[in-house]
Amino acid sequence: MTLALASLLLPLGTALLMLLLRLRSGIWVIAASLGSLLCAGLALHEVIEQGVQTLAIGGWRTPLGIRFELSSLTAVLLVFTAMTHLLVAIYAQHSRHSHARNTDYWPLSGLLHASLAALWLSRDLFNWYVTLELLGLVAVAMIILSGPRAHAPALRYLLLSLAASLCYLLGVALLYGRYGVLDLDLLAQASEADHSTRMALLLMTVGLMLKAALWPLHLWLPAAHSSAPTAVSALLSALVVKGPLFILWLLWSRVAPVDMTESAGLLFALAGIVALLAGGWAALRTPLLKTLVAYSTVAQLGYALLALGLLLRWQQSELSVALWLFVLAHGLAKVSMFLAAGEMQATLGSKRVASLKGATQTMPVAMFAFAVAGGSLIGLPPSGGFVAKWVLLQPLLLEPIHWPWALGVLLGTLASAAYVFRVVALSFDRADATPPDYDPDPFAQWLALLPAIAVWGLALFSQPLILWLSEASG
Amino acid sequence: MNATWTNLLPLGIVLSSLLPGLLIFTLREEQTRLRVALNLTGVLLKLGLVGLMLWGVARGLEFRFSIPFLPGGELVLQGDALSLQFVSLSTVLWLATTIYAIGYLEDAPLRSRFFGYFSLCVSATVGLALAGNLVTFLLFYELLTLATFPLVVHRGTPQALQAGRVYLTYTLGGGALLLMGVALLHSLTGSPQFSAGGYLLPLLETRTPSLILAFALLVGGLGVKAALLPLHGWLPQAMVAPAPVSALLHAVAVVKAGAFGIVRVVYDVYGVEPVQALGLHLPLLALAAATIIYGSLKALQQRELKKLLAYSTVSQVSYITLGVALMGPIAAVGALAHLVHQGLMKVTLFYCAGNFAETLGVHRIREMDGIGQRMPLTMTAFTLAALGMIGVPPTAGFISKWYLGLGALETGQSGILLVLVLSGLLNAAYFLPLIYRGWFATPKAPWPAAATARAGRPGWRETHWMLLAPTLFTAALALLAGILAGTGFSPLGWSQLIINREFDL
Amino acid sequence: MLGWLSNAALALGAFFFIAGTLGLLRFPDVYSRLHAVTKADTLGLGLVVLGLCLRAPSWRAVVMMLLVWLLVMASSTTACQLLARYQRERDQAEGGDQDARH
Amino acid sequence: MSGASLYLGLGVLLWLLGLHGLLRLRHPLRRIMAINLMGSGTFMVMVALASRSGHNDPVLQALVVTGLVVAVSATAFALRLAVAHQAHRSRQRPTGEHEE
Amino acid sequence: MPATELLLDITLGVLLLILAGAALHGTRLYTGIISFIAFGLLLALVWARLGAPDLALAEAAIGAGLTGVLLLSALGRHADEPAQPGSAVRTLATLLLGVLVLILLLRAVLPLAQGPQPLPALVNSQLEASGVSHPVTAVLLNFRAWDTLLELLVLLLAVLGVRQLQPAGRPRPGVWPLLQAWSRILAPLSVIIGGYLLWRGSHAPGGAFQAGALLAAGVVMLRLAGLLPLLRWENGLLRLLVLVGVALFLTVAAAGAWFGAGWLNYPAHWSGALIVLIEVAATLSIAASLSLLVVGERQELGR
Repeated sequence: MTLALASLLLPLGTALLMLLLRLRSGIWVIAASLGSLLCAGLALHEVIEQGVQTLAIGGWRTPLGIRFELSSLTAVLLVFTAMTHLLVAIYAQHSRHSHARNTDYWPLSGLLHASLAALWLSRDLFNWYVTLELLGLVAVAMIILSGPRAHAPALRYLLLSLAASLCYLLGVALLYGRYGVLDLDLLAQASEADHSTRMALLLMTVGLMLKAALWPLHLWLPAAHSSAPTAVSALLSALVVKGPLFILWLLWSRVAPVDMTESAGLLFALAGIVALLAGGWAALRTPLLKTLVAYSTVAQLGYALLALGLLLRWQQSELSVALWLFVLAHGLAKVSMFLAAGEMQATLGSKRVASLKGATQTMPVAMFAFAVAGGSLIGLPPSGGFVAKWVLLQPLLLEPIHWPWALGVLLGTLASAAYVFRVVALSFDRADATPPDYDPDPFAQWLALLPAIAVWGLALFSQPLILWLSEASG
Repeated sequence: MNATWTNLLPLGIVLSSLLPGLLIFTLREEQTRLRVALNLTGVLLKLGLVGLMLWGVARGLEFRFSIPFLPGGELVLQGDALSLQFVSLSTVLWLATTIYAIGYLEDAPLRSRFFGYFSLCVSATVGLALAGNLVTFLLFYELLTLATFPLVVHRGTPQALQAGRVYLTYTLGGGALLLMGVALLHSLTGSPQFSAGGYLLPLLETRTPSLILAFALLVGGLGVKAALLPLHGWLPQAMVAPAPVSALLHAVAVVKAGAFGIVRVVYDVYGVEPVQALGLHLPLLALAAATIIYGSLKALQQRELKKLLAYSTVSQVSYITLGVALMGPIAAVGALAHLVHQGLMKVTLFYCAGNFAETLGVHRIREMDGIGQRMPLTMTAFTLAALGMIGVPPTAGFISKWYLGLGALETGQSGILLVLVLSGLLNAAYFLPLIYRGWFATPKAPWPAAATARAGRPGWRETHWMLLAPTLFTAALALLAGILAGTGFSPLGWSQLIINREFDL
Repeated sequence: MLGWLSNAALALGAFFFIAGTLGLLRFPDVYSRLHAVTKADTLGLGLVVLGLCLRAPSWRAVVMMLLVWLLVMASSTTACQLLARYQRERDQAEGGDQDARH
Repeated sequence: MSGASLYLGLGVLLWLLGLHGLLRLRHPLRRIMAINLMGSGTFMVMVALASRSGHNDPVLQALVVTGLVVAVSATAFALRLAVAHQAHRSRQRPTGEHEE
Repeated sequence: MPATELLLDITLGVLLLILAGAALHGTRLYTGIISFIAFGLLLALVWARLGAPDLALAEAAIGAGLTGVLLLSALGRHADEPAQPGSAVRTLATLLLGVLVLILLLRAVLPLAQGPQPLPALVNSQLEASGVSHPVTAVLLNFRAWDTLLELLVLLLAVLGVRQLQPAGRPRPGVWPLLQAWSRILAPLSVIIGGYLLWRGSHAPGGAFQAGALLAAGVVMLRLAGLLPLLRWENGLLRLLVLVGVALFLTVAAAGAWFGAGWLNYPAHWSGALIVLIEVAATLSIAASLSLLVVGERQELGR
């Protein structure tokens, strides 16, 4: 557990140090995320050896104090967060187009990393409220880094995020009023299906779905993520929207009484299917490149929602492996897609998708990264998205009565194929290729390609990954 | 996985074209010599490795390479008789087409990208052929789609993009269906090794609805690439691609991948008895027959040479599905032999079409009058291949149609015999006028003697040697495959070996 | 006796508060309203504090309440002064020059 | 005991009033005030729960103190953001008409 | 329940609702903000009524005071927008939906009046081990210290967020000597009361947040009176002030983890002193952060 704490403290300490000494170079954050990655890796190794570890903070046991729990899933998430931060920090430091270099991006990204780690580790409802608030504020502070034009979407995002946190807090208050404890496992033992618990869970779910931009409450995401600087939108899409999803999953799979989960599961699954189609349709029609990538986030979260819904509906906990495989594969693919999109947008000088004509000639590596990441979003083998969809499909296809859900997954695949190949096909158009106004930055493009290659080959590494993710579903 | 050479050979065959391909991507446009060298080393290396594997299999060695991939389904590359036939076909034709492509794209732009994706395509095809289980087959099937798309849209013109989009909708849709089918079977039995009699027999009674749906999904997914009737729309439109692409990919690699997949599914996944028990072979038979007739009829109405050849491919490939669906051993031999013969003949026809277009700018059939005087050698190759397609002895086409006919009689499907005869007549109806135009019609205007840079006098210097040599080479191969059909190492002999093992005769 | 006296003081204080609020609502312009509120509320508070001191349990509480009363009185007078001054400045700006001279 | 349930009801009503205000109103300042009302409503529910059984529940009070500080820092940030947004918009369109 | 207390509660409740309604839906924005400030003060009264003195202090200083100043300064920048045309059908629909949700929520909330409450007893039993005698401070700075650390981070983040906005300078109004004189009296007073509140926190209602808010109010007062010089962000002291709270808390926690008994686990006989130390640092950084949030200029927040 001390390694996991170190993985949390390193970025936090560096951020405070950078603020105090007014340091502006990214080397510190790169070093901190590297250190944090190492600690997280060792923590994962430790968890595999000795199993789940818990820590009562300050020595006070659960009903009174706050409890940290390090399961193999949490360790994998810590590693994933550190890796993404490392990659995006290197991009922000070395890419010519990232105007996040001499701004407050560095301390903010350190704080984001620390609050995410705090969220993964904590198992206390109110503590989650504070970490959710931290995430919301950091995200807004980073969005407005790109100047005054990002103020309007940032303000809307902040207001909705605050309202969502208060919905969540009211739910926590109801649960505390009903059971008198705030810890997840104590609640799990004590929870029964009465009206107060149902209302509390409903309120918390509405709050969390709004913060995770899950389908019905996702309208703030495209404007916010596309107006943010490239490095920031990569972090937001890959990580920040996943925090509330983690809490939603833990809440429903552990605390919610059984007969409540059936109906909730059905609603989640239906919302997931609609998210896939609505997100795909919106991504297909938007003229702006970054908005397209943002809508694809909404669509891909539909897969995770579908997995969560079916997991709750049939009480089959191995579906949680599919849920977390989707989250990891989508995170890696989205980082690469946003970095590639940002590079192309900055070099070709226009926000529109139409400006990508002939991009395979003018910016071959960035376009290749976009296409490979898109391939994982569609779920083409041997990518991570494919393994996640494969693990999701297995229980679906076993009994004939579940086949309509498989049809939903098929439609989702075709929808995501539509908007990915809309861009890829356009980029092969050599008729009037948009010439880049100044020479593209090769290093940034290769950097964007790195996570895409990682997610493309994820299937070859899926055996141990599925093992680690499945342990945590208990 | 003990790393003996028998394990690494299949991987070596796939990598022998993958690694040069990735290297070619990084080359600048003007490094032609290095690119040609990389290409040729890749081709010759693969040829050598395939030869080695052929020698090994003949000596009874077992070639199997596998790494963990999915829970219950590893990534398996295995060299058995059926896969070797398809691998050797695609390797030989890749050699011919590489030389043809180098000649064809002498000073065209973006050649590094072209040859990079070209080698990726071949690696995918070879991987698909060597696939040891359904999951690996699915992996290479999808990679083939991704690798061929950039080649279809290589020219970057609006028509090419439109054709590319149509191509993608069909093939990605097919890929998704295949994925569903493979996932369905995997959920029932996992993905075991392809085995001679198939591994679904025990599930026959308990899981009939799932098996029927899985078969429909698999055939639907594979049917897109095998250009079965409702799913063939992409093939004629993909003719907008450069000639080498249409030659190797749309006559051999992509289309055969679909047909090869159907052969694998029927023989090595389901096995003959379960397919007959479930009565799935009848709709397949009807579909194949309908496609044959439809393809030939549409070919009759075409005015452009490449569109005509495309529709003839649609109908010819369905011969293979027809042979498989007849469920008889002789028909199966005919089908497998046709898989190779059709490849050789069709690639020759596409080379000739490419030569006509590249040298004299002839695209439409009306412009082919008297082309025989200007390009006699290409025209002879064209005639040989066309006669083969019609099924005139002693060409390879006749051999496979003959076996298919015998197979139809053997299984009592006399209606199919009628279909074969009718399609033979239709083939004659649309190929013979071309041959007549080429040799006997008088050209409207005298052929420009030294019009283009590639020009030359009729005979050996009628066009660039790199365009002429592959054409003649494949035409000769088609003829030899017909004449030497009886020998052991001919495509027919090899098919006989496979089917004996399959039906354990 | 003390109890009756503190109740009377509290009632009187409440009366002054109500008077102040009535003044606030009824008077026409800012200055008179300010005048009403400040005067009445300060007196009202003084009486309430007196009433509470009579009931107070310990001398410490009495001293605390007197300090509070002192602070509130000082702050309300200053606030009234500032508001009146601010209002005069605005009137001068709007009223042009005729009444700016005197 | 009925005092606590009165405030519980009042807290929920305030929370709902704030939520309704946030969804219906367009002016940023009013929306920020609406969110503060939601916060106050939630805190009222929590404090009412804290004061249910005679002696007060220190844990809940501590939570509300934390919640209050979080609320005020978020509100301050939202207000400064609204002011900066308004200043930017009026700089862009000096004629000062607001189409929002 | 004696009738007078019920009467008081009902009047407070009705007043709160009226003020809230006026704040949101009042015609003029200015009256809205004034009624919102009144709402904050009344809320402080309600917290006192519900037996939460810590909260009453915090609400009065933070909720009504600082937020009120922020709202008024924001009002200066916003032109008063035309009232929204509300269509009858929409209001009716929202009313209906609102009533439905209200009934659902009430059915969920009201039975909670008698829910189980194991924690207060647990807090009292562990109180003397926590190093402070006032239960709320014990929970805040020992039992759930991790929440407080994260909450200080939230405050720091708000300051960082405002830093990115590059707030325009505030037009200098004519500063009256009266205002300066009065703020010269009030400022030391707020320091004294702030210090008293801080010291009192360990055994009675009070503590870092309330003291910090009061100090911030004093700083705001001085700044508006123009007496306080601009402390630039480049100046190390200002940055130190803003960061000292979180930094000290973190070092104590980390030291506990590596040398002492565990993460955020104060050594037994040191916990009282450590808590006071952390409280002082927290008060300073809260005061600095809140004043920067309320009246921070571009130079102070700096780029």
